[in-house]
Amino acid sequence: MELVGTVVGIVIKSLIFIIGMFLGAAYLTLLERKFAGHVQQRPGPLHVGPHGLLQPIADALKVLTKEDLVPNSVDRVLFYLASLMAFVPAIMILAVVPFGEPFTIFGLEIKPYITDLNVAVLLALAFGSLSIYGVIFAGWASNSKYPMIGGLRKAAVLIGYEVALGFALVGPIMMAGSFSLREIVEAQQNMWFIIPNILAFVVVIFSILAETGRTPFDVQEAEAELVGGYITEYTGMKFGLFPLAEWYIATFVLSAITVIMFFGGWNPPPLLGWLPIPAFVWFSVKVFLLFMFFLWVHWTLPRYRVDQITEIAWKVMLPLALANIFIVAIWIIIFG
Amino acid sequence: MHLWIDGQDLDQIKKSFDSVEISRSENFVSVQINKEKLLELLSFLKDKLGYKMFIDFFCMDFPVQSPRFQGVYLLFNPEKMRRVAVKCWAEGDSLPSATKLWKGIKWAEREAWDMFGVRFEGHENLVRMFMWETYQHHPLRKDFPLRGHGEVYLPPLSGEESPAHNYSPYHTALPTMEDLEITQKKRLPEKKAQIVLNWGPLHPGTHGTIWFLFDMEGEEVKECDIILGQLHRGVEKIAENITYTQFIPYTDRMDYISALCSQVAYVNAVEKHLGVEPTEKAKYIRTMMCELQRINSHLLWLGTYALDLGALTIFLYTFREREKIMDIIEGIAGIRLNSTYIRIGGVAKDLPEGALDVIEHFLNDFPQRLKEYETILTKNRVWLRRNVDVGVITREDVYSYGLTGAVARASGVPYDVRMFQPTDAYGDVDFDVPLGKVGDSYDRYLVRVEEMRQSVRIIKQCVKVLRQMEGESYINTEHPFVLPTLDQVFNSIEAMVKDFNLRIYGEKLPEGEIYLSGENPRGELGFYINSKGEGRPYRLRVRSGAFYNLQVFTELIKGRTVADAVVLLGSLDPVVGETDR
Amino acid sequence: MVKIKYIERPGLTNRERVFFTDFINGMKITIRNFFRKTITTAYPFEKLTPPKRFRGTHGHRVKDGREPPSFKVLEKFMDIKEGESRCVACYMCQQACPVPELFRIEAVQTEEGKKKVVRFDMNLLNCMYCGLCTEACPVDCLIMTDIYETATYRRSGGVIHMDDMTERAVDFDRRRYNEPDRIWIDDEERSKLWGQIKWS
Amino acid sequence: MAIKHNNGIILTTVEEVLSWGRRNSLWPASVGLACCAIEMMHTAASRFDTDRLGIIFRGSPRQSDVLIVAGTVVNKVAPMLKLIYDQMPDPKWVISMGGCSSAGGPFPTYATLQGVDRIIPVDVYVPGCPPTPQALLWGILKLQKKIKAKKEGKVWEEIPMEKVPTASQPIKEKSPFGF
Repeated sequence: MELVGTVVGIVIKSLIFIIGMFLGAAYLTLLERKFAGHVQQRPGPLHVGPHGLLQPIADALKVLTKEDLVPNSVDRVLFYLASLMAFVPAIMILAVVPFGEPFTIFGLEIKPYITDLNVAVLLALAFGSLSIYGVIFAGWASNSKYPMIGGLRKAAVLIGYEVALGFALVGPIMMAGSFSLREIVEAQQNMWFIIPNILAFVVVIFSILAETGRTPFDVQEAEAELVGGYITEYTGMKFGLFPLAEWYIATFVLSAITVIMFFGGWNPPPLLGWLPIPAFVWFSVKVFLLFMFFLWVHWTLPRYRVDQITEIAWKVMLPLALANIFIVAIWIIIFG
Repeated sequence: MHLWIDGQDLDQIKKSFDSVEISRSENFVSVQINKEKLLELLSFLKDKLGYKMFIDFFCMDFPVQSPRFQGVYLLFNPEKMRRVAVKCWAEGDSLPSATKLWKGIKWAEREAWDMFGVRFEGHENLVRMFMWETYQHHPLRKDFPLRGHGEVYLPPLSGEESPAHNYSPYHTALPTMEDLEITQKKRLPEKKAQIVLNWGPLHPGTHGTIWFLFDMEGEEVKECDIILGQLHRGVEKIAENITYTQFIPYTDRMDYISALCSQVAYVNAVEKHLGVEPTEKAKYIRTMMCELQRINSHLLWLGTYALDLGALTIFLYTFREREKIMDIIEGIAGIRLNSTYIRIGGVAKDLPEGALDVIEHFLNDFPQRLKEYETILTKNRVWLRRNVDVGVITREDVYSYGLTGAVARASGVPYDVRMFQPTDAYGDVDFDVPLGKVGDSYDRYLVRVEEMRQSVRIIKQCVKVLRQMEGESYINTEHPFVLPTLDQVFNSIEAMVKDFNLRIYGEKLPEGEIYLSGENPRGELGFYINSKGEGRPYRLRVRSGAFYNLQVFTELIKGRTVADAVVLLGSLDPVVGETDR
Repeated sequence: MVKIKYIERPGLTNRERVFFTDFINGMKITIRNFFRKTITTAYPFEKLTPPKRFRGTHGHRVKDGREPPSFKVLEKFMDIKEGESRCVACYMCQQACPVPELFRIEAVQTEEGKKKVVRFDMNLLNCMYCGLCTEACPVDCLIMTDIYETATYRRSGGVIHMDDMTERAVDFDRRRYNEPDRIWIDDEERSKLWGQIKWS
Repeated sequence: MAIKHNNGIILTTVEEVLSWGRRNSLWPASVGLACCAIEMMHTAASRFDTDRLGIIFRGSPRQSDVLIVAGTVVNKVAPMLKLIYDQMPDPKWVISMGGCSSAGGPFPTYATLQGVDRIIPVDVYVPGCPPTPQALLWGILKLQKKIKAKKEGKVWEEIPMEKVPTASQPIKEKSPFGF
């Protein structure tokens, strides 16, 4: 009986998460277009629905009913697999992200996360690096020159920044003493982990920019050089999945992990502890601000060349991450 | 300021070459020689007399004479600031190729082969410059009809039988994809590296329809060639069938980003040959509008350059400033982009009320906006990493490729047409000419931004002078070959008769030829007009700055990656309407 | 006077490299623009009125008493009633146009020996909107109005005829004939982009 | 889509919603050839913002529904433009912007294609050289009216010739659901 309860609970929660993520990603596109518009002194989507609120629905309807054009010289299996390989891992990371502390409603004790793995960080990193395959398959399967170059470029960048991201996350794990995200958040009751790990925070910011393909590491979809990067040959919903997965869901999820690692998950900021705001709201406010920061960077800076990006990954980011581990070790010895 | 070769050099040429004819006129000094001694004379001019900068090479068709085609070389002496033209008849429709003396002549000779059918011995890869390889005819010959031979039946697909009175379902032959593949194969005869990447004509990265062929090893480009002609509309062929006033709108459509500067350059050439002196107010209006258009053109360059490098917001900020300048031009001329505003003898309409206040408002607000772009870009480390030491152009390259404009000035060559040949009011305003030291993309960026500031300075002085010239006439209609204004036509029969004659028979330019150029934002835009005395030019050659600046791209891209191709193309700033004419 | 000026190349000092001051300055500007008012004219709901000199679609001015003196001289050979187009079929506009085949002008001789313009078509898809024809018309009949909304579903929609040109010019004269020749009308749409301008 | 015959008699509400979706998120393939491309960029820039109407300029023809042919279509580019049109997925429309692409414009020469509708079916012709951004936006609204009236199923004779307005007044009624 108890097994049935947990299964039903998990199914409902995962359904809420996936549908929420789909709708959320759609409205994140609207948020980005509105933000980009106002940064450029223009209003962004305005006439489709009140203040453009129906714009994502119109985009989704159009993209779904587009003709599903598959060029004949394409490796059909890999072509279909690529968009799923890029999309599914991004959503799977949600399984381990705790959105708030457990609370009870009419006697039912609800935990606002699907599972509390004790190796949550490893799982998140693993799913993150799975999306590299989606990128390479897309580049290879499209059987044309531009996607091939775009795919290989993105793969080179991703590998460089996966390593740097992995080492950068070691700092907070050492301080919290466990891999589970929930325990990391609980370990940050009194002091957030950003204070000792400032170097790791910089490395994580740059790695997320590279992972999700945001300027200044926006290599895969550099319109100017490669027409559409590896998504040149995709049409309809297969095309829709790529930016949805990469620019919006991955950015949202990775900024959620950064908030958990460095900004103390759902703990209120040190001075505003007394405000009666529930944990879930604190967490979403922090994730929202970090997401806006990524948008802000995306719409301002020019773009590096590919070899400069990989050079920064291996020559700057990796040493910074290792230095950060060294600093955190000293911090732990001094402050225990 | 006498600009052409003077007596002292001519005597040296006469001494060392006996069979040479020299024809001197006020606007054009040419040395004619036969085909055998041509290369000898050219290398003599280049090494001994210091005429080492290549300006232009083109052909002319005289169907009545026996050696039908005549090649004209234009050279420039950077120290003495003198020009010379060398003419040579092409016996047997062929000329010796001068690519060993100047690398810039390669494309000019390809264009001469494409348009006239003149062969060049010793040219490394003589292919058609604009038309596709399997095209049978040579269009710029006098016996080729303007519309071509309409032999293909191409009805409209929208089902209307005859939509307009000037519609004919017959059309000239269109190329097929096989023709274009042959054109591409001919360009890179043997494939050296791994793959040949078509940075295709309809590509968001190229500014307009330029077709790049990269022979690439991984991401590194080993060999590159550029196919132009995707916007070749045959403007020079049109020029031979319409009068001088009717050609003014076509000069806008060539370099459509700096329309007014092209009109001013063309009209100055016609006026100098006709002997018309525009009124004082017209001169200042022209200089002011030219400088406004220069800021407009540099803003578009900055916007698309930053867009190609990823800074999307700069593109929209520069377009907000461009909207302001286009509002001014729309208010003064009537249309935002291709404003046919300059006329022979002055300008089409007077400045409307409130124009000078609006321009002053723009001038007070613009430098602050320029500082905004600079803070985002100039000291940005990503911008520095992408621009410093990318595509370094040496002074020798400038001379041998014939580079002009900001590209030449960024490498330290002080070549500015406004300096040594000031037309309109450039002689009376003072401004600086910015020069770079290293000659890489970063220098070209800084030179163009500095040029925008200098243009603001020039416009300020023009506005101050124009404030006092409130009621003066804006066009000098006393001259017999200048069109009268509408009020004069309404009120006097003689003006109406003069207007009818000039519209029907065109302005009768005196016999002879002239080459005069203006400083366009994209380099020196020169007009060579050879007139036989009727109302239509016999041959009108447009020396396009962007055409020769783009040629150095194939040299700079060797050994760099595709991502740098974007930076180099952006810093050379070509406009396809002008390169393809 | 023209002087040569060598430009200096600003680099990035180490202090700025460590504290990311170049990124921060750049992003300060973008966020400042975020809070500025938008400069957009929401086209179908707010339209920007073009200046009086705007070169839009062509129109035929009618015989309504405001004609120039040259029309009185030429009117004797024509039979133009009040409110009809002033065109005297002198073909000067076709002569002045760089693309003459876009005009189709036919005039016929009536019984009492007067000339009457039967047909005046212009194919605006071949037109360059350069305005040379409006400067060539001796009786100020062919003008360019300020109407720009001329998109059509068919290619024959690009050809305009004498009757709708006359109607267009009558409406244009009614709206803007005695408007001063200003650079533009200073309405709310212009001030969105330009802000307040000091008119002298 | 201008020449297919009328398919359905009773238009279900799903067709209505789909056509609303397609109308309000038209993604043009940015094929900028000549001067009209500059005016197209100005239409997409801050002052006459096309993002308000849900229009993003996509790089590759695979992901776009409208092909705005902006500029002179030269004979040499004609087969490539036909290729671009064929690469676009199916519910696609074509706006021929400017005189050059509609009928060869002021270039009746040996090298210019006299009208892009000789190689690809065109839905809306926008005269002008170059048409101002507001004229292009009027052309886009006309295309949206065409999609909304589901006339793409009808043969072109049944589309009534709307008279060109003699004055341009701002539209007052503003539906909350877009165009």
